[in-house]
Order: sequence, then C-alpha cells, then structure tokens
Amino acid sequence: MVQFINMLLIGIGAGSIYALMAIAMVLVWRSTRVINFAQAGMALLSTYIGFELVQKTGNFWIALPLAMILGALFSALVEILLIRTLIKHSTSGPVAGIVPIIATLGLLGFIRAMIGFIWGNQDIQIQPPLSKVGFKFGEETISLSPMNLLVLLSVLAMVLVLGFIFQKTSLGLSLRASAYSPEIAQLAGIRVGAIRTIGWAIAGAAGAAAGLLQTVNGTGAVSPDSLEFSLLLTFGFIAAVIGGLESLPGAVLGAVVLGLVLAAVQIYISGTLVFIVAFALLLLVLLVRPQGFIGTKAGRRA
Amino acid sequence: MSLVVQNLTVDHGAIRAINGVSFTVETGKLSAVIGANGAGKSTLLRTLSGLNKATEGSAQWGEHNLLSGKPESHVRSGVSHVSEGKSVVAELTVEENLDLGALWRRNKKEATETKQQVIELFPRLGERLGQRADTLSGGERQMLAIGRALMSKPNLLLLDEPSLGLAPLVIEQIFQTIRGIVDSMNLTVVLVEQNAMGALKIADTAVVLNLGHVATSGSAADLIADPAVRAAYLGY
Amino acid sequence: MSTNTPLLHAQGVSVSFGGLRALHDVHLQLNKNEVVGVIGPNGAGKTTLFNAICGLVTPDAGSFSFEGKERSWPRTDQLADLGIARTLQGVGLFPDLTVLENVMIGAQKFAKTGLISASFGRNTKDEAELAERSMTALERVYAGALANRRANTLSYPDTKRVAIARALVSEPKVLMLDEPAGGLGPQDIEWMNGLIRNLTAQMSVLIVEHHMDVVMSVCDRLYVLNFGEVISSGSSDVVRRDPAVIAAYLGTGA
Amino acid sequence: MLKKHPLIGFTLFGILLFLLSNRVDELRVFQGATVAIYVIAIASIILLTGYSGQVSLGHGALLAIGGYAAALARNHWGAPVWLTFVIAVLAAALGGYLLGLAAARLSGPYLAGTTLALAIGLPSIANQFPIFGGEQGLLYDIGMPPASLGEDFTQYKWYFWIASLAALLAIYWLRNVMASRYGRNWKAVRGNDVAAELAGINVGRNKVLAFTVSAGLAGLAGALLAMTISTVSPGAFPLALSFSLATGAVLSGVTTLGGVMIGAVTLVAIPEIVDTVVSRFESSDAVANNLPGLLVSTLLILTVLFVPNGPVEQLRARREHRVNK
Amino acid sequence: AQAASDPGVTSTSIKLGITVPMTGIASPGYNKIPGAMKAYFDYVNANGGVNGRKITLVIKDDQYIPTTAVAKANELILKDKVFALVGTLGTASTKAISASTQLAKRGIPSLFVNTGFSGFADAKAYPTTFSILPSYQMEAKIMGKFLKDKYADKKLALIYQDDDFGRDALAGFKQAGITFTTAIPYASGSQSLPATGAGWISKLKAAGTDVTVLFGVSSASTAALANAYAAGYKTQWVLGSVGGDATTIAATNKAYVPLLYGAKGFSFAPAPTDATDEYIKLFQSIYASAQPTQTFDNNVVAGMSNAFLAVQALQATGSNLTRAGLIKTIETKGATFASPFLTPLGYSASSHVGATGYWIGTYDPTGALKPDGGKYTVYTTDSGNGPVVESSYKRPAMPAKGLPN
Ligand SMILES: Nc1ncnc2c1ncn2[C@@H]1O[C@H](COP(=O)(O)OP(=O)(O)OP(=O)(O)O)[C@@H](O)[C@H]1O
Ligand SMILES: Nc1ncnc2c1ncn2[C@@H]1O[C@H](COP(=O)(O)OP(=O)(O)OP(=O)(O)O)[C@@H](O)[C@H]1O
Ligand SMILES: [Mg+2]
Ligand SMILES: [Mg+2]
Repeated sequence: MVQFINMLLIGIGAGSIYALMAIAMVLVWRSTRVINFAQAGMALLSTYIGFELVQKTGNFWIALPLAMILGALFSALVEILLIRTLIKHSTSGPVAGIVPIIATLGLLGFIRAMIGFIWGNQDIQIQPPLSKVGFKFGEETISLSPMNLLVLLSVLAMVLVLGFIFQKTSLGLSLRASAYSPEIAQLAGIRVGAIRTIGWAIAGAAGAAAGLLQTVNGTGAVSPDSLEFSLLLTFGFIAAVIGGLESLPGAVLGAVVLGLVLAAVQIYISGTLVFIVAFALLLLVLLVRPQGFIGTKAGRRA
Repeated sequence: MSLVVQNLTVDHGAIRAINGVSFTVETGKLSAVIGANGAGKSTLLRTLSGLNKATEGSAQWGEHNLLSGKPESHVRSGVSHVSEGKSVVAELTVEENLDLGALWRRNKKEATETKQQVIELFPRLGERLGQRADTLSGGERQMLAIGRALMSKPNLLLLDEPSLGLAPLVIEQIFQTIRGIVDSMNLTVVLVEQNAMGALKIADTAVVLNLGHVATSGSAADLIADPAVRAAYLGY
Repeated sequence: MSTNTPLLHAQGVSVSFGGLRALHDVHLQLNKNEVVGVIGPNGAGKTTLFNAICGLVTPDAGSFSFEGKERSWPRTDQLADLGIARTLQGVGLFPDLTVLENVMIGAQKFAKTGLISASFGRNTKDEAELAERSMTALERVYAGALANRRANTLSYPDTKRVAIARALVSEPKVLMLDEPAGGLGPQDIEWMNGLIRNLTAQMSVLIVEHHMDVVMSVCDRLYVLNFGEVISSGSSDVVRRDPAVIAAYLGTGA
Repeated sequence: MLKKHPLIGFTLFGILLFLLSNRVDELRVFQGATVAIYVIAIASIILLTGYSGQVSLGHGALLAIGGYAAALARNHWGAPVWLTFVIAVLAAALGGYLLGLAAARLSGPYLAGTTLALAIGLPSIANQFPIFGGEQGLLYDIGMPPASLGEDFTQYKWYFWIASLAALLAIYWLRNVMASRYGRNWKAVRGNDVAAELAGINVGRNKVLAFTVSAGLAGLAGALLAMTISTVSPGAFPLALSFSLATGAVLSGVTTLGGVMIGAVTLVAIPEIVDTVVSRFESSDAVANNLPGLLVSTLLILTVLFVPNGPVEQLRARREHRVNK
Repeated sequence: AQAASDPGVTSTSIKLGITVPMTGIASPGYNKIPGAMKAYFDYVNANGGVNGRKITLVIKDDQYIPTTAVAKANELILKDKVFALVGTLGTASTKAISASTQLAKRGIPSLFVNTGFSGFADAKAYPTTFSILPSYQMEAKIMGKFLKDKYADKKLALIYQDDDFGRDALAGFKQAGITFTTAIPYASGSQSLPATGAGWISKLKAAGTDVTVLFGVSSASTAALANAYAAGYKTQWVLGSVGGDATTIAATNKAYVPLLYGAKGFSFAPAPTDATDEYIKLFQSIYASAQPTQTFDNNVVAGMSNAFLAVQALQATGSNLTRAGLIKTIETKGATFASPFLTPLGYSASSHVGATGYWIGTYDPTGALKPDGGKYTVYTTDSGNGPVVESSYKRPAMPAKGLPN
C-alpha cells in the first residue's frame, strides 16, 4: 500500500517535470505551429543564466523570476531573428512538416555549442532552494518533498494562468488566431508579428522555469550535454503529443499519465522497459485517439 | 474623407496584375469593381488592405496612406477587408471568429453591440456561435467572414466577392444590407463582384477592370445601360 | 432525354452532427442521362448529401442503391471504380502536380502496372495511355494547352476546368458537381452550361449550385433542401414557382 | 539523351565512380562508401517526407532493423552476402509496414512524436534479447573482396563498390517509382487527401506503402552501414543518426531526388572540414570541442532559412521565374 | 634515434590518436580523458620525449557512436597516419573500429582500450589490441567474495545497468555464488529520468534489504544516493568502480558527498584524493598546470595512467620503433612495466589483459575512498573461473620524475 502510494507520488512527481517542458512546447505550437526542439536548449540556457544569477544574488527566489524574464527575452529574440523568416519560406508544401523541426534542431545544437563556449562542457551546480527530503507521516517518509511540491504547484499555476490566458483573454484569442491563420488575423487588426513574439516569450519563460526547476529538483547539476535535458525534451514532447498538443491541461494530463505509467513499470515490472513502454504508450494512445487526449479533430473533409 | 487611388500598379513577380489604375470613391458611397476572372480585382483589394505591395502609384483613405504600413494598422484606421474565399479561422468557433474582428477595439460594450447587429444580420451565425468554423457550410463561412469584418466597425469596407457561394435570397439580403449600412452609417464600400448585375444595381459608382487596366468607370446606372458592358460582363 | 432507369438511389438519408440535424429522411433519385440539381439555402445540407453518397460522412440512417442494386454506402476510394466522380466545392487540385498529372490521378482506375513493373520502368505504355486519356479529357474542357503548368499557377476558371477534366477522365456514370459555377464570370458560366448539357449523352449529372441561370438551364429535375429536409422536388419549372422554395431560397428577385 | 535513357546515365555515372575509386586514397574511398549509404537513407526520407508528406524522426530505427537483420542472417544462417541485403530490405520493410499502419492515421507532429519515441525505444529492445548481442552488438562480416579483383583491392574499395552499386540501383529504382503513378499518388495524397480518395486512391494504403518502401530502403542503408563498420550495435543507430538523416534530407531538398548527393556529401564532409579548420588553431578545449557543433548548426540554420526547399528546387524555381519573365 | 618504416614515427616524433566522446550524452566525465593524456605526453615531451621523439596526440570526437568512431579512426589511420591508437572508449566502438579498420591485419596497435569488456584481452581475437581495465566480471567476482566474507547473513540487493556492463557483473556474482534478494535492472540512460532513482529506493524499502550493491554508471549512483537521502532510507552501499567515482558524484552535486560516507568502493588505481601516493602527486601537479580550471578526478587518473603506460611501452620498445616491435614488447615485458595501478598487469603473448584486480575501501566524510585497514589490499582474479586471491603484488617504485625508462 505504502509502495503503491509512493508509486503514485513518484509518477506524479516525474509527470510534473515532463509537464514543465510539455507546457512550453504546447505554447509554441499553439502560437506558431512550430514544434520547438530547441526548447530544451533554451531551457538549458536559462538554467545557466539562473545559475549565474544564483551565484550573483545568492538567492534562488530572485534568480528564478529573473531567469524567466531573460528566458522570455531570448525566446522572443529567436522568434524575431529565426522563426519569422523561417515561416515566411516554409509554411506550405512538404517542407512545412520537416523544415521547422530541422531548424529548431539546428538551434538546439547552436545553443549547446554556445553554452560550451561560455561555460565549458563540465557540470555546473545549483543548490535546491527547498528540502528534497520527503514529508514524514509517522515513521514513513513519503516520496513527496517540499521541492516536489513546488514543482507540482508551479505546473498547476502555469496551467491555470496560461490556460486562462489562452481560453479567456483577447491575448489568447489573438495567439490562437495568429497561429492558425496569420493573414486573417492580420485582416482582423491583430498585430500578428508581435503576438507571435509574445507567444514565444511566454514559452521561453515557461521553459526557463522548466529548466531551473527540473535541475534543482533533480541532481542539481547541468552541462551542455546533460542527458537529463535530452530526456526532458523527448519525454516532454512525448507527453505533449499524448496530451494532444492543442491544450495545456492535455499536456499536463499526458505528462502525468506518462509519469505514472513509467513509474508503475519501473516499480512493478522492470526498469529495463521504460523506453519501450514510453513508445508503446504513445502508440497505444494515438491508435485510439490520433489527436491525443484533448486534441481536436479537423472539422470536415469536404 | 474619400478613397483616392492613383496610377496604382501591382506586380506578382513577373506578372503585372494591376496596371496604372486610378479611381475615386467618395465617403458614404458604394463603388463596385467588376471584371473577368483574373482582371486584378482581388489584387486591387489586397493592395488597398496592405496584403500586397504596390509597385507604383498611390492610394489614400483620407489622411491615411494605404500603401504603407501593415494590414493590421489599416484595420485600426477603419479599413476592413473580407478577402476572397471564405476567410475565417477554421479552428476557431463562430463566436471567436466574430470576437476576433473586434479584439483591437477598446470599447468592449460597443463591440458587444456590434456583435448583436451582426447576428441580426445573419441569424444563422447566431445559431452556430459555439460551432467550429470549419464545420460550417460554404455559405455560412462567407457570412461569418463578412460578419467578422463588420465587427471592426470599419468606415471603409473592402468586400471581395461576398456573394460567392451564397443562396440567391441571401445574396439579395446581403446586397440590401450593404446598401443599408452605406446609407445609414455613412460607410464607404468597395465591392468586388462576379455577380456584376447585382453589384451594379446597388452601387453608386463602378469601375470595370480588364487585364489590370481600368476599362471604363462611371456611375453604376450608366454602366448598366452601356451595351458594351452589358455584353461583356452582365451576360446579356 | 431521360429514361426512367434509376441509376443512383438514396433513400431515407439522415445525418446529424452532435445535436445538429443536417439531413433528415432525404430521398434522392438519379436516372440515366439525367441532370438533377440539389438546391437550397446555405447550410441546408446539400454538400452533406453529396458527402454521404461519397462516403465522407456516415449516414445515421438510409440506404443506397446503384444501377438497381442495393448496396452499402460506398467508401470514398471505391467511387471511381463504381463509376461516380465528384468535384469539390473548393476546387481541390493537387497544388504541386502539373495539370496533366492532376488529371492522370483521376485516370487512376485504368492503370494496370503494379509497383514491381513500375520500378523497372516497365510502365511506359501504361503511362502513355493514362496521359492520352488525360489529354483527351483536358481537351474536352479546352484546357489542353495547360497540360504542363503546375496546378498552383492556374487562374481560377482554369482550375475549375481542370477539376472537371479530372472527374471526367474516369469515365463516370455519375458526375457530381458541387457549385461548378461559383466564382465564374458570365462567359465561363455559359461555357459550363454547354458542357454539362453535352455530358448527358454519356452520363448522369448531379449538381449543387446557387447560380440559378445554370440550375434552370441545365437541370431536368430539382430537389430543394431546407434544414436538411426535401421541401420540394420536380421539374425546374414546377419548383421555381413553388412558394415554399421562393420563401426559403429564391426570393423574389431571382 | 540522358533524360530519355536514364539507364545509360546511371551506368556512365557508375563507371565514373568505379574509375574514381582507383584514383583516390583509402580514406576517400571509405568516405565515398558512407556517402553512398547516406544517399540511400536520405532518398528514403525524401520519398517519405517530400512525396508522401509523412515526417519520420526515427529513421535510424529502421536502419537498425536492416542492420540487425543482415547481421543475424549472416551469423546464424550463414546467408550469402547478397541475400543478407535482401533480408535487410524485407525485414525493415516489414517494420516500416507495421509502423506505417499506425502512421497512416497520424499527422504532422503526432507522427513526428511517434517515430521519435520509436527511435528511443528500439535500442533497448536490442538490449533485451541475447540474440541481438546487447550493447556491444553483433559482428557483421561480409568477407574479403573476391581474389579475382587482385591483391591490391582493399576491403574499403570492396565496401565502396558494393555501397555504390546498391545506391545506384536504389536511386534508379526509386526514380522509376517516383515517376510512376505511385509517386504521383503520394504527392496527390499529400496535396489533398479528399480529392485523392475521390479519384480512387486508398489514402491509408497509399501512406502505408510509402512507409514500407521507405523503410525497405532504410533497411538497405542500415545493412550497408553495418557492413562498413563490420558490426551492428544499438549505439550505431542513435537518435542523432535519425536527426542527421532528416537534416541531410533538408539539405538535399525534400521535394526532389535530384539533390540527394548534396545532403549525403555534406553530412560526411562537413565534420571533417570543420575538424580540419578547428585543428588549425591552437584553441582551448572549450573552443575545440564546441566549434564543430557551432559551425554545423549555423550552416544548418542558414540553409533552412535561405534554401528551405534545397538547392535543386531553388534553382528550378529561379529558372521557372526567369522563363516567366 | 633512427628513422623507422612504420607510419606515424619519425626520428623526432611519434603520432598517436584517440577517438573519444568529447560531446554528446556520454561525454560528461569521459571528455576529460584526452586532456589528461595530452597533459602527461606534454610533460614527457618537455623532459626530452621518448627516445628523443616527441609524442603528439590527435584527438577525435566520436560522440560515443560506433559509426562515427570508425569514421574518425579511419581519419586517424589514413589521413593523420598515426602510429597507434590509444585509449579508445566504449565496447561497441572499440569492436567496430577493430573489425572495420582491420587493425589486426594491418598490424596497427590499439593501446589500452578503455572498456571493461573482457574480450579485448584475448590475444588471439584481437592480436594488436591491449586492455587496460580489469573486466567487469573480475570486479563482480572480487566484490562477490567481499560480500560473502563481510555480509554473509545480510539481505543483499543489487541495482545494475541492464546491458553488457551490468550483465557481465551478474555473471561474476553468479560465479561467486552470491544471490540477491532484490535485483533491480535499469535501462541505460533511464537513470537520468526523474522517477527512476525514487522507484529504486521505493523497491528497496519495500524489500527491506541491508546491503545494496550498485553496478552502474556514476549518474546512477547519484540518483540512488540522492533518492535514498530524500526518502530517509539507510542501507550499506557497495559501489562498483565505474559508478563509485566520488569526484564525479561531487561534481554533480557537493551535497551528495556526505551521502557517500561509509559506502564501500572498489578501485584498481590509487584514489585521486590520495595525496600520499607518488603517482597521484605527480599527476596532480602536471594536471594543475595544464588544466588549471578543471577538477582532478578518476577520469584524469585514468587518462594519465593510460598515457603513462603508453609511454612506458614506447620507451621499452627502444629507438627502433615499429608497430610489430611495440606489440612484441608489451607481450614480453608488459607484465613488468611500471604503472600507477596497484594491481599486477597481466600482459603476455596469450593474454592482453591489463590491471587484474581491485582494492576495497570505504568513503570518508569528504567523499575520499580510503583503503580498508589503512593500506591497499589487492585482490586479483581472472575473467574466467579462476579463484579470487589476495595479491602479494607490490607496485614498483615510480621511475624518477615519473618518466618511464
Ligand atoms: N500570388 C500570386 N502570384 C502570382 N500571380 C498572381 C497571384 N495572385 C494573383 N495573380 C495573378 O494576378 C492576376 C490578377 O489576379 P486577381 O486574383 O487579382 O484577379 P481577380 O480579378 O480577383 O480574379 P477572380 O475573379 O478570379 O477572383 C491574375 O493573372 C493572377 O493569375
Ligand atoms: N462536421 C460537421 N460538424 C458540425 N456541423 C456540420 C458539419 N458538417 C456540416 N455541418 C453543418 O451541417 C449543415 C449542412 O452543411 P452543408 O455543408 O451540407 O450545407 P450546404 O447545403 O452545402 O450549404 P452551402 O450552400 O452554404 O454550401 C450546416 O449547417 C453545417 O454547419
Ligand atoms: Mg478575385
Ligand atoms: Mg455546400
């Protein structure tokens, strides 16, 4: 029983980490129809910036929002310098499916190399702002620490706030309209360029939070080649796809399901199977619902 | 305020779509632009709304230079464009598409009022507010596109083939409505139509485009009477 | 001109989307060498009726028979073999194929060579035959000169011609046209009228159109839909005087 | 004439290649073999993405299937070399067929995600069953070149001949398929699936076929890749391979086979060129380690920004433009 | 020195080449190895070189991908024309390079490959390749004996990487007759997923084990230790040499170092923290001047030891340096080479095994591995069925200034 509860907590905890990245990817997808594989790189960069800020200020709580702001700025810059031109040339035809992916992969490589230039390829460390020792119930220490709780609450807060923005505010409507059909959005008086930049900026901020939180929640160490970030990227993307890409709650749902299934497999079956199960889960979900948990199907065909 | 287009020339790469076009539309007037397929009608409207870049010439809407600036800033100065081919955002609901047109408007109460007016104009849209636009029928989408443009409370409305795909009764209604808005709200309209007869009947003035040139222009009534125009564009 | 052999017969068709009743108990019959029009207000269900026949929506109720045999609703990709061809309301050419290739896609069902022979370049004869059929179809709509243009560089009327050629090339028994005249100028509409009338020698035509000139001049019979139900049917002359049709659809001006 | 009789062109090009292989040094010969393999792999992505409009981020997994199938066939049944290649093609095609069944229902990023997950999941399957030889993999030895080719005929030249011949055949074959109604149908489905279906094309089957054919080619490339490193192991087919193949396809231009060499040569040449440039400078570790990555990714970004359709398509478009003028 | 006929050697120079992951997910840690080797070669060069020849080391990044490794090895052999490969890393890459470039057929020495796969010690299968590390199986056998001696009546658990690395160890444990009440395999790479470590601890807790053996990479050790700490779980840790690198764990997060306190560790080289060891002292000073910003850790010791042995082998071959001569020299004299390792070297004409044993220690509160009993006691064995024996090997004194003669 205790093990089962722990399994749930571990799964949800892991899911919340995937959710951080999935949210950022969904944000970019929803505001520009690009799958941003550089998201992990941008999160990594923000984490390094956060590291510098923690060094300078000595306080994680100051560093986090500052890193988010800088992450947003960087992300906005990427949108202005790269994505705009990219989209102009490759919105239609066969290249539309693959070129943005390759471009963001290129950007990922670029960011990694830049980080290596500046900070070297060795690990840097950030100390966690909260205890990572699990809460105690009597004798039992459960698999939920204040640090885990912070991550969970951040995910919750992000989904609520961003979900509200997307679904209920005019900014959200502008973001969606600009993504789906820029020309019509323009004709409706929306400053499409600026709106997309804002979309990327929000994703950049979310990505920065993802990077920093996952780092301090994990080992506390990062390097440009850190496996954690590669996994965060791929599992975050898988979670977003399972969730349906169109919806933030979907992304979180996808992430939590992924986290829970993997935790259950690791604890009750075998840790050997995680990667296979991740694939199997994705396949299974998409076979039943090709548009993910909360994705929407295209309207009518003719 | 009036719309003054002078010597406008627009190229699509190597193709010259509009060649030295000049015409004027006075405030509160409805001007029809007719011509065969490929005459350059859509290009003309797209240039006026900032979607296409002009090669030469000028286009003024009162003080506002229509040839500079982005489409979104034109909208904010009161120029609304319903582009050709059911320009709605397929993934959004009907209501969201309508709201989209008024997003930039500060006065939300007025925007809500406009929405009511649009829904009165197209009751079908009212029944479908929560439905995704890509599930609408062809004609319903056309209504939505016009509705969205009206949501911006334009004073210059550029309509590209609004009758396309609409039922005869609705076309009749829409033409009457457009005439009605022009008269009651002092709206200025440039109406591009394949349905030349219908358009000329409600228009004050008209421009006939042929291969990017102005073939003739003048008052709508004169053009209806012109046997050459009748033969070429009105089909009898 | 029309004999009374029912070629295509849809009975009691009902379709609903969520709570919305798009079609309700619709009957439609198309005889050999007949041109039948489906008209009605926007959103009345005309395209949906086409879609049901074409396997693009699944009817909740209703039966379908073709050439006198009752059968299940056809799957979309079976239509060509069955002898039904359709154009789409929004043209729907393949943008980065040439015009000829576009039409050759429509000629699909005449292709004989399989993947293996194709891999060894043993399909030249087959391809030549498809190309020939396609050229014939293009010439029939006076678009032979466009054969080597990319579809996305065509003018609007030309895309309509090519779309029709693509449907004709499969030598269908039933040709379904969804708003063929939409967006065309008077000359092109006139031409379209003539074409459709000529086609009836070889096939039956089912047509959805808002352009009354076209409808009245080419259709032998009409069905009028409103809110998913047939509110009137019969010969053009009867229907155009039906007060229900005037009120719901035609208005007084037409 | 070459346009009309492609076989002549291919034969001439092949003879040229074989002559060339006698002129250049052993390293170039080896790299030539790698280029030939990439040509096949990239062509298989072009077919899948550029023609049928499906994105695969996990093509490395399909190469792996081919590589392992060839090695197993050789090691366990002692299959002759040519047969191991055939088996590689069939095994990967089967894998592609199964993947295609799922893929046919998916679009865009959903498909990208699925193939990506496959590329991550597959290596651990190799680790699960002893028959695959675990992390260190299996030997795949195609043996020495036939003695009749002479004493001086090196192993790498043998690899090069085999890989080039395979690439020539594969491209010739693919060119025929793409020029046939199958290629046309793929493009049609990508352009407008409803219209394609109305024309009698079964969209699902059409997509599965594309996946199967593409996977078969990938399997061939996988077996050849295994040949050049004489082994197969999970590490030889990492996610990075899948990504770089997709990159190669974009560099080549995904809409046409015409540029396929460009991507393949770039993938092989760039790392070495960058390496050489970097080693010219006495640079710090941080620079030396990261400069190659920096240069390659910058090149990539510039390419997708300015030649997103690939050089060949770019030239075609420009020519068309000039003609129109 | 006289001119030699083999590539890569002139009267004044010797060119060696290494392929190693400098970037990519396997690079952290390993990417320090070539720098350490180079630092030692430069030191030797500054002191006159090897028989008057200066050593240059060409470094190629293989990203831990076998195909890339082969391509890079080919560049080394065919373009840079190195005399020998040295320090190749990773079993799959080493195998691929060996087979594809036909090292044996061409007689190209591959010195001291950095992998614990026992196969490379087989002189018949790999006549020009020499191992340096003891095999994983040896380690497990020695560990097994230790567990039997020390924790006979305890409940034992094992966390292991489910690939050749961990499975070789399983074989060794089996030979040693050890049974684990709980065995937790993990897929290579999955240790860096957020839930993995927590899952292990949850399982260990439920099983209630006393001693936990960890046979994985150091990021797995970190995950295990950190999550044990988070879950308030206490166990006696026994860490394998690969995952027991305290400096790597500390580099990950200093907070974890205290968690190592009391854990058991295995090594064949002196601990990088053991400043009393003459080799370590020398290596530290060389490294400090070559790479002042980097921490001195197990990877550095590994790289320098590798370079030291390479220099020793080249030196011993004499001034008529040929590939065949070098291989012959290692086979005949290798067992008597000076080396920083605390275990005997097993080189002979029939076996190319390097270090053959381990010493056992306990981590102190600073994360330094201290030999149990205050002095290095070494156990040796083989990769087959041979017994585990306490070795009487005494490491020869370091040659003057750390320059082999
Ligand atoms: N994006 C474009 N690229 C190249 N040529 C174009 C483009 N858009 C329009 N054209 C060409 O410009 C000319 C004018 O086209 P336009 O769409 O303005 O005509 P139109 O009068 O609106 O026709 P229709 O009645 O069919 O809508 C045509 O020759 C057309 O082919
Ligand atoms: N997939 C769908 N989901 C929800 N509603 C739908 C869907 N498809 C069609 N509808 C609705 O069904 C009704 C009938 O649509 P249909 O397209 O058949 O109309 P139509 O008669 O062709 O109209 P038009 O002349 O405007 O093209 C419309 O009100 C439309 O909104
Ligand atoms: Mg137009
Ligand atoms: Mg319709």
